[in-house]
Amino acid sequence: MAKAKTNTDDYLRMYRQMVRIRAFEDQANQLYLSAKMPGLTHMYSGQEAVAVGICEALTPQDHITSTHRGHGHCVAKGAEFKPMFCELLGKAEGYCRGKGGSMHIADQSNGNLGANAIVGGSMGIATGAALSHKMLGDGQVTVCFFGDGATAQGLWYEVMNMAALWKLPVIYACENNGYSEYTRTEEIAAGSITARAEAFGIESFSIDGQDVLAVNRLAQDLVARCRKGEGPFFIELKTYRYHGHHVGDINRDYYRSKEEEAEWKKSRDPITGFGTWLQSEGIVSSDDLVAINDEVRADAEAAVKYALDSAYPDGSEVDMHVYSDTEHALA
Amino acid sequence: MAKAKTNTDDYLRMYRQMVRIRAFEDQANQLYLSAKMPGLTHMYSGQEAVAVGICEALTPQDHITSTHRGHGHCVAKGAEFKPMFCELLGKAEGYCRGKGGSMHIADQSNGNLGANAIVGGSMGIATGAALSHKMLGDGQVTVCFFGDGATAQGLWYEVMNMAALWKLPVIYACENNGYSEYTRTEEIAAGSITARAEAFGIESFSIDGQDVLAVNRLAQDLVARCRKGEGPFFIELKTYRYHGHHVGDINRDYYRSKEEEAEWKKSRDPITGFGTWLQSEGIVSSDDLVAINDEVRADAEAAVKYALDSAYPDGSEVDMHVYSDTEHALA
Amino acid sequence: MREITLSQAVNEAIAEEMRRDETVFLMGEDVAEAGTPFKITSGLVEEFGTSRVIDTPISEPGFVGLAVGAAMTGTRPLVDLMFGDFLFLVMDQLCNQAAKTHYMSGGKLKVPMVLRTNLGATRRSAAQHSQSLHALVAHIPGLRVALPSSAYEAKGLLKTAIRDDNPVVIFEDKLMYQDKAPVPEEEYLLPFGQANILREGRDVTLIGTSSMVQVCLKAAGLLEAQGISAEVIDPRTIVPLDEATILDSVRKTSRAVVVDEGHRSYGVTAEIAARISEKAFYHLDAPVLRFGAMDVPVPFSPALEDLTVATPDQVAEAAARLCRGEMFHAA
Amino acid sequence: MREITLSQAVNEAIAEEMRRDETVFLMGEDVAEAGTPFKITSGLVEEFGTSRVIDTPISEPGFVGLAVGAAMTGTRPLVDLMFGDFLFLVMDQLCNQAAKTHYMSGGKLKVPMVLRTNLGATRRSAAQHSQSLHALVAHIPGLRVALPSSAYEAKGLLKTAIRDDNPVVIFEDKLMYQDKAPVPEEEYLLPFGQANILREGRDVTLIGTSSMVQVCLKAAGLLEAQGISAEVIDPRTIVPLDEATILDSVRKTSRAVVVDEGHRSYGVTAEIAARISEKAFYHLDAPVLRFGAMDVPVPFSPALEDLTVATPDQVAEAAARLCRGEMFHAA
Ligand SMILES: Cc1ncc(C[n+]2csc(CCOP(=O)(O)OP(=O)(O)O)c2C)c(N)n1
Ligand SMILES: Cc1ncc(C[n+]2csc(CCOP(=O)(O)OP(=O)(O)O)c2C)c(N)n1
Ligand SMILES: [Mg+2]
Ligand SMILES: [Mg+2]
Repeated sequence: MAKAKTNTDDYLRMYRQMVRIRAFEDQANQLYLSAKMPGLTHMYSGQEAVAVGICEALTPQDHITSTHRGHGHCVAKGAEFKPMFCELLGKAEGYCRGKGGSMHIADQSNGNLGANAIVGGSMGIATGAALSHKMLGDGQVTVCFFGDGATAQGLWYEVMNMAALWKLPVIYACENNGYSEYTRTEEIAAGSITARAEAFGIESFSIDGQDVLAVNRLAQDLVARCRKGEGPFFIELKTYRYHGHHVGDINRDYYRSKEEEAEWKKSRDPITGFGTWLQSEGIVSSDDLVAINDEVRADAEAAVKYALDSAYPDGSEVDMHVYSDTEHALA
Repeated sequence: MAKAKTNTDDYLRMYRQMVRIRAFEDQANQLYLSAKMPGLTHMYSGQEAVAVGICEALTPQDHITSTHRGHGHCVAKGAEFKPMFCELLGKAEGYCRGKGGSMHIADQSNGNLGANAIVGGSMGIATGAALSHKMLGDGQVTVCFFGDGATAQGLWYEVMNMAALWKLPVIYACENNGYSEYTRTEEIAAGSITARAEAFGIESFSIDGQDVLAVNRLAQDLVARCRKGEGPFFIELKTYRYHGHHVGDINRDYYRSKEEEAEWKKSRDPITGFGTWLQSEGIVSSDDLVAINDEVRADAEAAVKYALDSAYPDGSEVDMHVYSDTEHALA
Repeated sequence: MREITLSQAVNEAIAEEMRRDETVFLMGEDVAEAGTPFKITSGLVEEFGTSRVIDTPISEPGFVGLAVGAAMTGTRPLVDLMFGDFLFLVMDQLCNQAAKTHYMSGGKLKVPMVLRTNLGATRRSAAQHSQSLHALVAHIPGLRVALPSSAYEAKGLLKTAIRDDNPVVIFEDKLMYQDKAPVPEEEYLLPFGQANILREGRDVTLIGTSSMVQVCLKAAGLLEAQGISAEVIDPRTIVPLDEATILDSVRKTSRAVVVDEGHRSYGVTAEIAARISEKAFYHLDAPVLRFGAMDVPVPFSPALEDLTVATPDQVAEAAARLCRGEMFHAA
Repeated sequence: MREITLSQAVNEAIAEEMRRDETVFLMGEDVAEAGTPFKITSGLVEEFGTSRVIDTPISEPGFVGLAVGAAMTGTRPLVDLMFGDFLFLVMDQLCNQAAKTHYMSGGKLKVPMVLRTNLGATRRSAAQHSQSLHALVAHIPGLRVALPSSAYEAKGLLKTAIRDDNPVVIFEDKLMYQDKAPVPEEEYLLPFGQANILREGRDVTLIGTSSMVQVCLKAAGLLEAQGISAEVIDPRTIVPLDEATILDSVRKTSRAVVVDEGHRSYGVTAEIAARISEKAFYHLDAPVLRFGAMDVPVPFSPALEDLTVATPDQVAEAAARLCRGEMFHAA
């Protein structure tokens, strides 16, 4: 079995990565509220332990696929703030030269095959990446992130069947945050989600997605087993999104109560929880944590400023990258 | 609980319906072999107990959806030979005026919503019919027939989820004949098929599809329960197709052995089996059975002759029935 | 006359039709309490209850399939497809099943269903939430395709669609949901296959669909300032297409520009331009020009996205050149 | 030169490319031992093994999704889609994912995959196994679309497709699988975007795609007998489209007929005719005429089906009328 991360450096990196996601989202939300961001975006805040716990079990070469709620995965897989904010603002220095935006942010350099604006749309891509890696024999693992709502897409069952038949090194990570858009999961998901994966002979787990150590421990284990050819696996991670479905979803009383939101934030916040544990174990002091927070927030602010000041792509880029061997498709 | 069919009339009708399917298919095969039939067709022979056992539990108003291997369902649901053969030959007196052919044969008058040439393509239709009936409150039940291969279509999982959430009066009947085209089921289906339905909270059954009484007993029970709002249900019916995947699939040694085929025909034929039982119970004599067989075969032959002699649709029909309120779409 | 938004007009159309005919029902993602993300169906669940205003899981192929089956069996489903881009997910159920059932059954089965969805870019929603895919469904016989261009049109065309006995796909311009227009209090219907002449003119015919009708009207205003008299035609439905009105106009003006928001190549403008070029050949003084969305995936960056859709200036300039007799593409 | 069938030519192309590049692999339903129902891939699994010639479950959206992900991560999938009609099932993965990934990622990710499928009616396979759906994918930027018209073309274009770094959809005419043509033993590739002039002529240009190239050649023969000299052009790829060759020809002949087997309305002929009408406007002596499949679902009955596709007689007659200067559609 792979060794779970246990040393101070590892702990602090996980803590910092969770803080980085939270800081990124807070800035993104501000950009929206101050009308500086084009379009809409979906906040990952509250779910940090999932992305970080899992991505910390991966190498930069391992692949992930992400979702419409994808900033957390992107940060956790190693992306930097500046090109991320540039992407959100449609700037030329964005990871996708501004062509993708929040819903399509990808970071090839760190193995992030991209967010996806089709719910469930990346399930085939992740499974295909796993097929590639199995063929190439490079031992790489792919993690497919998706939400509870995405389990309603038939594509998932098709690709699970193939992943199971062919023993592909893929981990399906379902972030069950209790809602898909404005609807509670119980209203749109019959039976049991883990049983659905198990029915294909896939070993399945359901864990607390707010506990970064538990997530990381399981992920380390399953990644190692995938590398040995024991995949695929399924993990349901119980978590919660703090914001609305998207940044514009402000009045949400009609589908969930303020009390429920407050309770999750108070008692089950992944960052506070891990911070408290780190202190109680004597690994860091409260000052250390404050320093990390301050530093990360300053970074995020600087990156936002940089992105706001940076240039839009030139109009001539509009027909570039339609075909990979053709500079200007319409020239 | 609904009463299973137990009187002599019922038994004889079931026997006759199975014989009718077999006779229909033998004629269809002959038509193909003698190059009198346009296109291809998929023989139902061997699976008769499934269609008959289930359809005998339904009223003419109850709906079914069928598959590319659909002649058996059509006969079992009450269709007549002449318009069926006319349809297979593309004649104007066919159930669909020759426009559908074998793969789209439908018989609205007996509640058959049609065969389907997209594997799994009717799963949504059947579930939607059940939704209609639930809304209309007419107590009708819908049975969705499909093969083992069709369980690989994601659509099934999507509609099972909705059927389960909304308690729809639909029965999913999977005819597991061990093969999809030229591939064994084990090679393309991971895990357990019944577990897949159960994962959605759907009560599931796996039974011998060669035993028409067993099939009918279960179907009677589940239909009655559907009418009371206890649906949906799933049944896996273990069966076997005697012919190739389609009439042209003659050399099939490379995917299944002659011995296997012979063994099923010898030991597990649904018609022989039921005939033997009827005799052993003293319900009919062997002469009675021969008489039924002869009569049905004569009917089938006469219907083929009728269909061969009957007229093709007039060319002017080509653009009729594109839109329901427009006589000639291209006029 | 009172003015209401396109979104209110659609809401009224649905409510009126659901009151008139109790077999009409609405289904889609978050159509009930949430009233869709665009808040179009708000209030309907309160009036008609959850059995006729049905929230579905995120299973587009599944619930469109259900709609097909429901439509075949006595109810009239109105399906909400949240973004036109999700059409790609439902093409099989729409084009292989709904579109062909009436024909394949020789006129015996009908599929009176409506798929309401949208089109239109420049909302900063990137490549998977900005497409205008109406050309795809227009290519498939058996479907009707309506493209309302204002609140007034949206209400009248949707009511007609709901009463139509064929599958209809209706595309609203999502940028126009908050745009107001005069809409009578009294009930009205708008016929399919009858183009609307929004503005009469002598020198050039501008044919615009959906979002591009306003572009054409604005272009006509710009042209008027240059002393050019433009006729503006909105086909309202592209299947059926009112060829006669378009040809009459072009025979009068001798010049035409076709403007549509689908991709330029292999799209709607090609069909309309080809028909004009063929059937008004001897009346044309100049080539028929076309504007569609640029043949690139829709980019996120505002700096790029705005370049991909035709503007009033571009249309006016092209029309003016036609009228000035400037040679286009002369060898 | 030796003559081989189209099916053999495709087989050779695949084998050669798989030998040349070990990252190329084949997947689809029954592509291994069975060699597909059309027996096109026979022998490949024996040479390359089951890890590179992969039988899939009947999960079209699923395995196309896998191909997208595999293509993004270092392998080059060649997907066999048994019937072109099943494109409707895979549109999301093909058009929302494969087609847009390169663009959305700002050029960072590539999707070098090929989808091989077919088109063509008159095989008595009815409405769901007879469609020619290439216009749909041609409308979506980011895809390339090839339409081979003979064994020679099929081999050369498929080899080019496999080496292309973009997603390519290649449609074979299923009626032509057994047709022989001279094919060199030596390796060759055919470039994309370069039309083939099959026959030079002075009076009229016949532009035919795929199955319709033979129809145009036969029509040219009929025309020759009447003293009319027809030029025949096969665009080979409709994306990219070699507009220059087509326009040069029409500028020379002053007349054009476009023939394609997709449905007539909103299809391929519209685009080509519209471009000719616009860009060769001042050279045209007569309207550009178009032949496509009739705008009806493909009927099963031979008596009807044969009416739906253009014949050499019809094309020749139309072309002759153009040349005789008969007024078409004159008001
Ligand atoms: C195919 C498709 N259907 C619908 C949508 C609209 N949509 C975007 S996010 C979402 C909810 C997804 O829920 P879940 O998978 O639980 O993810 P979460 O938003 O909770 O992270 C929906 C319906 C979409 N983008 N794609
Ligand atoms: C969507 C789709 N994919 C592939 C096919 C080709 N095809 C026709 S029947 C068949 C096998 C179906 O197997 P199964 O569901 O087990 O039914 P059976 O033929 O055994 O009755 C296949 C692959 C098809 N018609 N539709
Ligand atoms: Mg969720
Ligand atoms: Mg089977």
